[in-house]
Amino acid sequence: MKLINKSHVAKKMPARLAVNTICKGLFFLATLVGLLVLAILFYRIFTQGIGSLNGDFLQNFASRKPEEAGIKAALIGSIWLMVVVAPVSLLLGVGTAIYLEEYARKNWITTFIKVNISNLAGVPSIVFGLLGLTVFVRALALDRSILAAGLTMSLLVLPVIIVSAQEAIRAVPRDLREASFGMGATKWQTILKVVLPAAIPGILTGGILALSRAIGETAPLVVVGIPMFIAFLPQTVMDTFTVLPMQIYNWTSRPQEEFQQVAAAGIIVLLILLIFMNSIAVIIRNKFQKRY
Amino acid sequence: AGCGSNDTSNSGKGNEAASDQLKGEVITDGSSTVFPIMEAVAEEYMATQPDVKVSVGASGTGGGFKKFIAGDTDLANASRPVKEEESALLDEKGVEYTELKLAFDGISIVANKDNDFIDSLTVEELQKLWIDNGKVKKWSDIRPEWPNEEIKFYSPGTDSGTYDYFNEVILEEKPMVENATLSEDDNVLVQGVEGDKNAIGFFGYAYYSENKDKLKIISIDNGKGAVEPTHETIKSGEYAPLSRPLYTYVANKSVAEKEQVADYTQFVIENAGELAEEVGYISLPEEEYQKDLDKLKELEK
Amino acid sequence: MNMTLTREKESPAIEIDNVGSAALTEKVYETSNLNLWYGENHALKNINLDMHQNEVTAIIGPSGCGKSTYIKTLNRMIELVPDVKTTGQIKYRNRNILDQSYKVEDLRTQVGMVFQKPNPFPKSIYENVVYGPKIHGIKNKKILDEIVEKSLKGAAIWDEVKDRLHENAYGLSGGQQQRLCIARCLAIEPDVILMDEPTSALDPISTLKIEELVQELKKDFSIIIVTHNMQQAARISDRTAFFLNGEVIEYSDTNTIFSNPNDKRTEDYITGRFG
Amino acid sequence: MNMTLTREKESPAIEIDNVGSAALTEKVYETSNLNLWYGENHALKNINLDMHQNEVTAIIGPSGCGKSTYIKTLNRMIELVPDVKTTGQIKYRNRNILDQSYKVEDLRTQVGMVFQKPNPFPKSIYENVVYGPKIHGIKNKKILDEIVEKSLKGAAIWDEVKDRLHENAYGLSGGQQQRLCIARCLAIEPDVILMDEPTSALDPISTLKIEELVQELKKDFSIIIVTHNMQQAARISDRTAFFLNGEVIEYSDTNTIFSNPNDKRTEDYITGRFG
Amino acid sequence: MELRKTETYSVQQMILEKKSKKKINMEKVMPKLLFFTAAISVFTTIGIILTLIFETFIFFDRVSIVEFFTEAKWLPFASAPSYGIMPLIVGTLKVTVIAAVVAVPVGLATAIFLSEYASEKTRRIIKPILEVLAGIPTIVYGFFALTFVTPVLRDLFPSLDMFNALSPGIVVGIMIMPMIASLSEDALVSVPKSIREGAYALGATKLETTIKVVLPAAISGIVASIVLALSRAIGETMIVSVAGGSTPNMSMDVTSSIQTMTAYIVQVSSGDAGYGTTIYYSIYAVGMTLFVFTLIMNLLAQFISRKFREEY
Ligand SMILES: Nc1ncnc2c1ncn2[C@@H]1O[C@H](COP(=O)(O)OP(=O)(O)OP(=O)(O)O)[C@@H](O)[C@H]1O
Ligand SMILES: Nc1ncnc2c1ncn2[C@@H]1O[C@H](COP(=O)(O)OP(=O)(O)OP(=O)(O)O)[C@@H](O)[C@H]1O
Ligand SMILES: [Mg+2]
Ligand SMILES: [Mg+2]
Ligand SMILES: O=P([O-])([O-])[O-]
Repeated sequence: MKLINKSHVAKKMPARLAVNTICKGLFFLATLVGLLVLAILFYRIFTQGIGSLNGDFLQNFASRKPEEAGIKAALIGSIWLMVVVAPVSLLLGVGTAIYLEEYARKNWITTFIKVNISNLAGVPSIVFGLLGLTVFVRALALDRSILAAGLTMSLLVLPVIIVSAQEAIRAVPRDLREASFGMGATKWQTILKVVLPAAIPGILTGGILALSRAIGETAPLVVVGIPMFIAFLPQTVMDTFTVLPMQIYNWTSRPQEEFQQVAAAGIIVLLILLIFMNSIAVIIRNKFQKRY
Repeated sequence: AGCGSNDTSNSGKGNEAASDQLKGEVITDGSSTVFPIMEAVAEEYMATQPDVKVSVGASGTGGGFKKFIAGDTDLANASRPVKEEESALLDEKGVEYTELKLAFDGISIVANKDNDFIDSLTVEELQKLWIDNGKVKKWSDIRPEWPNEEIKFYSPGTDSGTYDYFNEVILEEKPMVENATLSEDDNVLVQGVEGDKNAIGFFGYAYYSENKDKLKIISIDNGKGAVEPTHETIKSGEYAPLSRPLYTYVANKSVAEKEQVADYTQFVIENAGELAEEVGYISLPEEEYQKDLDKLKELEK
Repeated sequence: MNMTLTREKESPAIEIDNVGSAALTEKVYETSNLNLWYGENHALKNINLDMHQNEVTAIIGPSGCGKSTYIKTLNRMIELVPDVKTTGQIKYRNRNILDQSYKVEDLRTQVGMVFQKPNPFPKSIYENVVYGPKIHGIKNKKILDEIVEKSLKGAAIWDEVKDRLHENAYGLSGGQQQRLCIARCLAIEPDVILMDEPTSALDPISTLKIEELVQELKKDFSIIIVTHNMQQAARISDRTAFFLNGEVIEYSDTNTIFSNPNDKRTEDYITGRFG
Repeated sequence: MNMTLTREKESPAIEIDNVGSAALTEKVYETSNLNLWYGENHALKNINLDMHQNEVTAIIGPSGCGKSTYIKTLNRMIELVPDVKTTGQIKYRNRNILDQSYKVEDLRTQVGMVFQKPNPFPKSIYENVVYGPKIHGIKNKKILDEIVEKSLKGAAIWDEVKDRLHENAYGLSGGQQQRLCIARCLAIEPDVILMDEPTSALDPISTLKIEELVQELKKDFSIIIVTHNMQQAARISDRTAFFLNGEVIEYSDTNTIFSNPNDKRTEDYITGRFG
Repeated sequence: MELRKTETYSVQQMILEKKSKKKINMEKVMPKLLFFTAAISVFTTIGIILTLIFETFIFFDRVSIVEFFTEAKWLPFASAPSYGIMPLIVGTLKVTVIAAVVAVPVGLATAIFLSEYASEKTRRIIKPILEVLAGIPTIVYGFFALTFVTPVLRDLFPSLDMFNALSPGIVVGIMIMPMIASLSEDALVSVPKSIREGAYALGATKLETTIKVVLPAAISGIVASIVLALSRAIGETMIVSVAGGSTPNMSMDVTSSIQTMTAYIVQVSSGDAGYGTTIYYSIYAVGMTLFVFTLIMNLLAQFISRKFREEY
């Protein structure tokens, strides 16, 4: 009658628990790897850059003299870029995700759009630069403006936002949707009031990753033709500008040792900006996150 | 249409007395080698003309010309003269331009600090070293008394102005040793040579002069005795054949139509030498700048 | 108000509808020749059923017989399942709801639903209840507050939650969650309320309250309830339909079904001999 | 086997344990002075209860009274909720399971559980059943097949699914899913089976089968069942504990509880006067 | 209890009133609007293809497409140039494989640790920190690879060249790891708790529950995150440019200098190649190859993900 030999099971248990403990340790170590790398990176950057980081550094424009070189134009430029990229890419990305998850029928157009998106995610950033140059700078005559660069960057990070928003929307349990429909809510109301709020943590995670990428990218902006040196601040989205990673890239390629330190200081500023952005998103995310 | 025409005698940075305040944009792009010079010039210029917005890009000599051809920029910075294909396209688009020389860059041949046998090389030896012969190269292949160890080659990327120039004057268009390690970034090459005992490499003079303590410089013998690249030997032309000129190309139309471009270009010529020195290059003899100024005068008429 | 209209048409369900008095009450739902397939799976077979106003109609039957499927068809919730095909007619207040021109939102505003598994929104208790009124455009805070109190009281959960209206609904126990879902449904004051085993997660006291509430509600509304609990069906319903393998075996007034069933299978099921 | 040991200690539950015959059967669980908090919420208050081998112990009480909380403590499933604090003791086969040195995996291999909401794995029906045996190291295909058949039959679902064992379990109806979960639990042949309202999603026939099964199983196992259905408790259990607001109001043999309760509140609850 | 007709108001009546007042029909407008946003991604692809295709045609006018795919050497700057893309593809693959070997196990392990083992508090602290890792500009990683990872590796394996595939591969892996960790963690967390409980109750250890129940249930999200991350590895430019050298070759050796497709594009587009030269057009052909390359990879991943997806 008994198909399971209990003593056998009991004998195996210590080994299984040991494996579990070992794996837990391994998983923990893996997590530490990321943190360790981050710590090393930060340590190296801070020890190198902290000396150059002062009020003047934030106040000054770039200069040929390392001691006078500052980050102002690039910092303000990066912020301007985010002002364009964040709303454009989030609106387009979340909109697309909603369409695909909630409205799209199962047909070849939908399949095509999906394949297309995951493929776009793999297209190297430099190719987006070529696109931005052709379409936004030239065809739409936006010139080398913040808008042109911002739109280029938005397209670049779009797939990341779409894919993670799709996953987040898909993870919202079906019975929540049913409850809403059962109240006579329309599809759009259900999406807006039930699905999106429940999916926000996932959407924001994707959003953070995407914007983090946008703020650290150099290659497409080089191709679009964003200048590396600028000593004035943009006034509108139609003005030209430069961004932090370009300025940093420029400094790292200088022969003078002092510029390496200036570059490190620039990286610190970029990291602070990044951490600031992430913190905002994390706060929002933690506020919304629930486990079903 | 020129504005600065009354003031051309003014040299140096004190342009502010020259004319009334100008407005508008000056867009320059191109070589990343030239970028530090152009950045310095723009920095100084904007101190005197705060309402002129000068932007300096660094999308490479080729990229710079591409934009120049498309009419996006007023000045195209280049670490080599314009190529045939490019000038054909410029003609096609009806873009007339003027070539201006800015400074010299001396290409420095360096070895690892621990290399105690190499001091100088002749041009022939350089060729023997760098031109591919299908075999693994050892130091003893060059001079028998040198160690029997494999040489590690470090070179700027094939698409840089520095490589191009080296290719022209040393390799004479023959293929470079196949196992050479190439990198786009001269700082990266410095790291490479510094960390590799059997390394030999070349890159811009500024990268050597900033890292003198980490590298060993090799003098070049072009038939007149070994010459070490120094500020003086490059400027005088004594360090040959490895010093190359850096350029900027200005669109004639921009000079004629935009006051601020004309003014800026003049400022470039007047200050390039001094500012180039500051960022690690070597200025041209004075008469070269004078020639450029005259060319510019012609345009403004 | 549509009574005369309703009567004009001979109900196709009349054959198995042997409740004499039923003809006097207005019909809310008239299902005729309804068939439903999940892909290849023929889940509902030629269903003919009429539901009457101000009555409680119970649907009983063994697991997997199609009870949930049928009740979900009554507010077209079934459309959410991909690959579902239906034929036949369901008339609600004399209009065929299976007709695509019938707006489901209108239908569902009239026909509320309470589900088998509690499914509160991951929001506060308060937000859960006002969800319906809000999406239908009611914004007045005072009215909303009133609706919340009334609905929660109606679902017999007011006392337990009145001090924590703004806490998350997921902190409630299963039974509390289900009662909240009932309150949420009551908040839009529907015409018909569909309930799919609404008390299956409730304790007897809450169940009793809900049962009482159902009795209360039928004065104004019509209620269709799926239940696995035959005592419940016997206690609260006016009519009972017995489903088996996607078919309606017997539909009759509750007394008849439980005391004097027509069909052998119904009798077997009710007396527990069956399966 | 530990009977003597068990007896050595005065059961703290004895005060409300007035079943004379109980002392003769071996105790499986002895709960003494158990308190449990969800954060600040004192959900279980000084619980003292003994459960006996080869008996069915029913836990009844109104929604939110702590039934699920208590039964989840018996296999330490409660640990999955963050911020839970316990004091007191629960001895299973004479070892305190609340002691952190007690490996939960060992405990749960002995103590199976069936949940309130069906929770099959998103795998095939077959894979659901063999999951437990497989992780416990049984790899022989023939034995696994046997286990699947036996368990599914035991859960009264074999006939419905025997032809689609390799289809996804999510295609089953709610009731079928729950029976599958019972089968999954039976597959590891536990010593004790905890059931948290296992039949709340089942139709009467399946319920009956499960009830019969429970009667069958208690010959070999000990069963603790939470139910909202007092008839069920009365039908199948040997002892019944009545919970209210996190306290055990009365624990006694089932006959006594239902025919002659000690406590006024128990009587009120059972007669439906209460709440 | 009188629920329906209150003296003061009737909810249904209010609903009717509100409905008649509605101006725009969101239900009609939104799907169209959203379809339009979805179409933008398609336009982007079309735009990219159009941007690439003309120049690619010019390139293949000058260099035979057969040579492009069969020639074993990529020497565009030689006096007798040779355009065989294989060495660039090999370089790209080497870096991607190394990155995957680093990032997939570490990223997944991190995701599992955070979602299954770590306390809520730990999770909330560590996840954002990892996300910072994903945002560090790649140029910073490039120098990190060159000035830290390479020297460390060279201490371990003295035969390692200054520029090699190993060091940038590892660092690209580090860069994409947070992406896998963060997105996979989201996928794991969204697996319903009740499913985990089912496994725990059978005496399964956390590990067994995770590997046999939770991971399979979350597989589609996990595969999506890996594909996204690997696509990024393929497209990564700066790290490989700085630390990988720029010597295209076909050898499988990871200790010597390489060039990837992206690094080549950067080299030319930020370099000195004349506009209008064959070299100039070659970047479009390489870009096109890269595009097709990622397309194939994605189709493959979609197939895998669909095959293993478990619905819940
Ligand atoms: N989404 C679906 N896809 C395919 N088949 C389904 C689906 N939902 C239900 N079914 C099948 O349709 C039949 C009727 O299911 P239904 O859920 O209506 O049963 P039920 O009477 O409500 O049972 P229970 O009392 O267990 O809830 C069952 O055989 C079931 O397997
Ligand atoms: N995860 C939790 N966090 C905080 N409080 C909880 C949690 N789970 C349950 N509670 C609270 O603990 C009390 C007991 O809940 P429990 O789920 O044990 O009730 P129950 O008797 O099983 O009710 P039901 O019959 O409705 O399932 C309730 O007041 C409930 O709100
Ligand atoms: Mg059902
Ligand atoms: Mg419970
Ligand atoms: O940027 P370069 O053209 O000088 O290499």
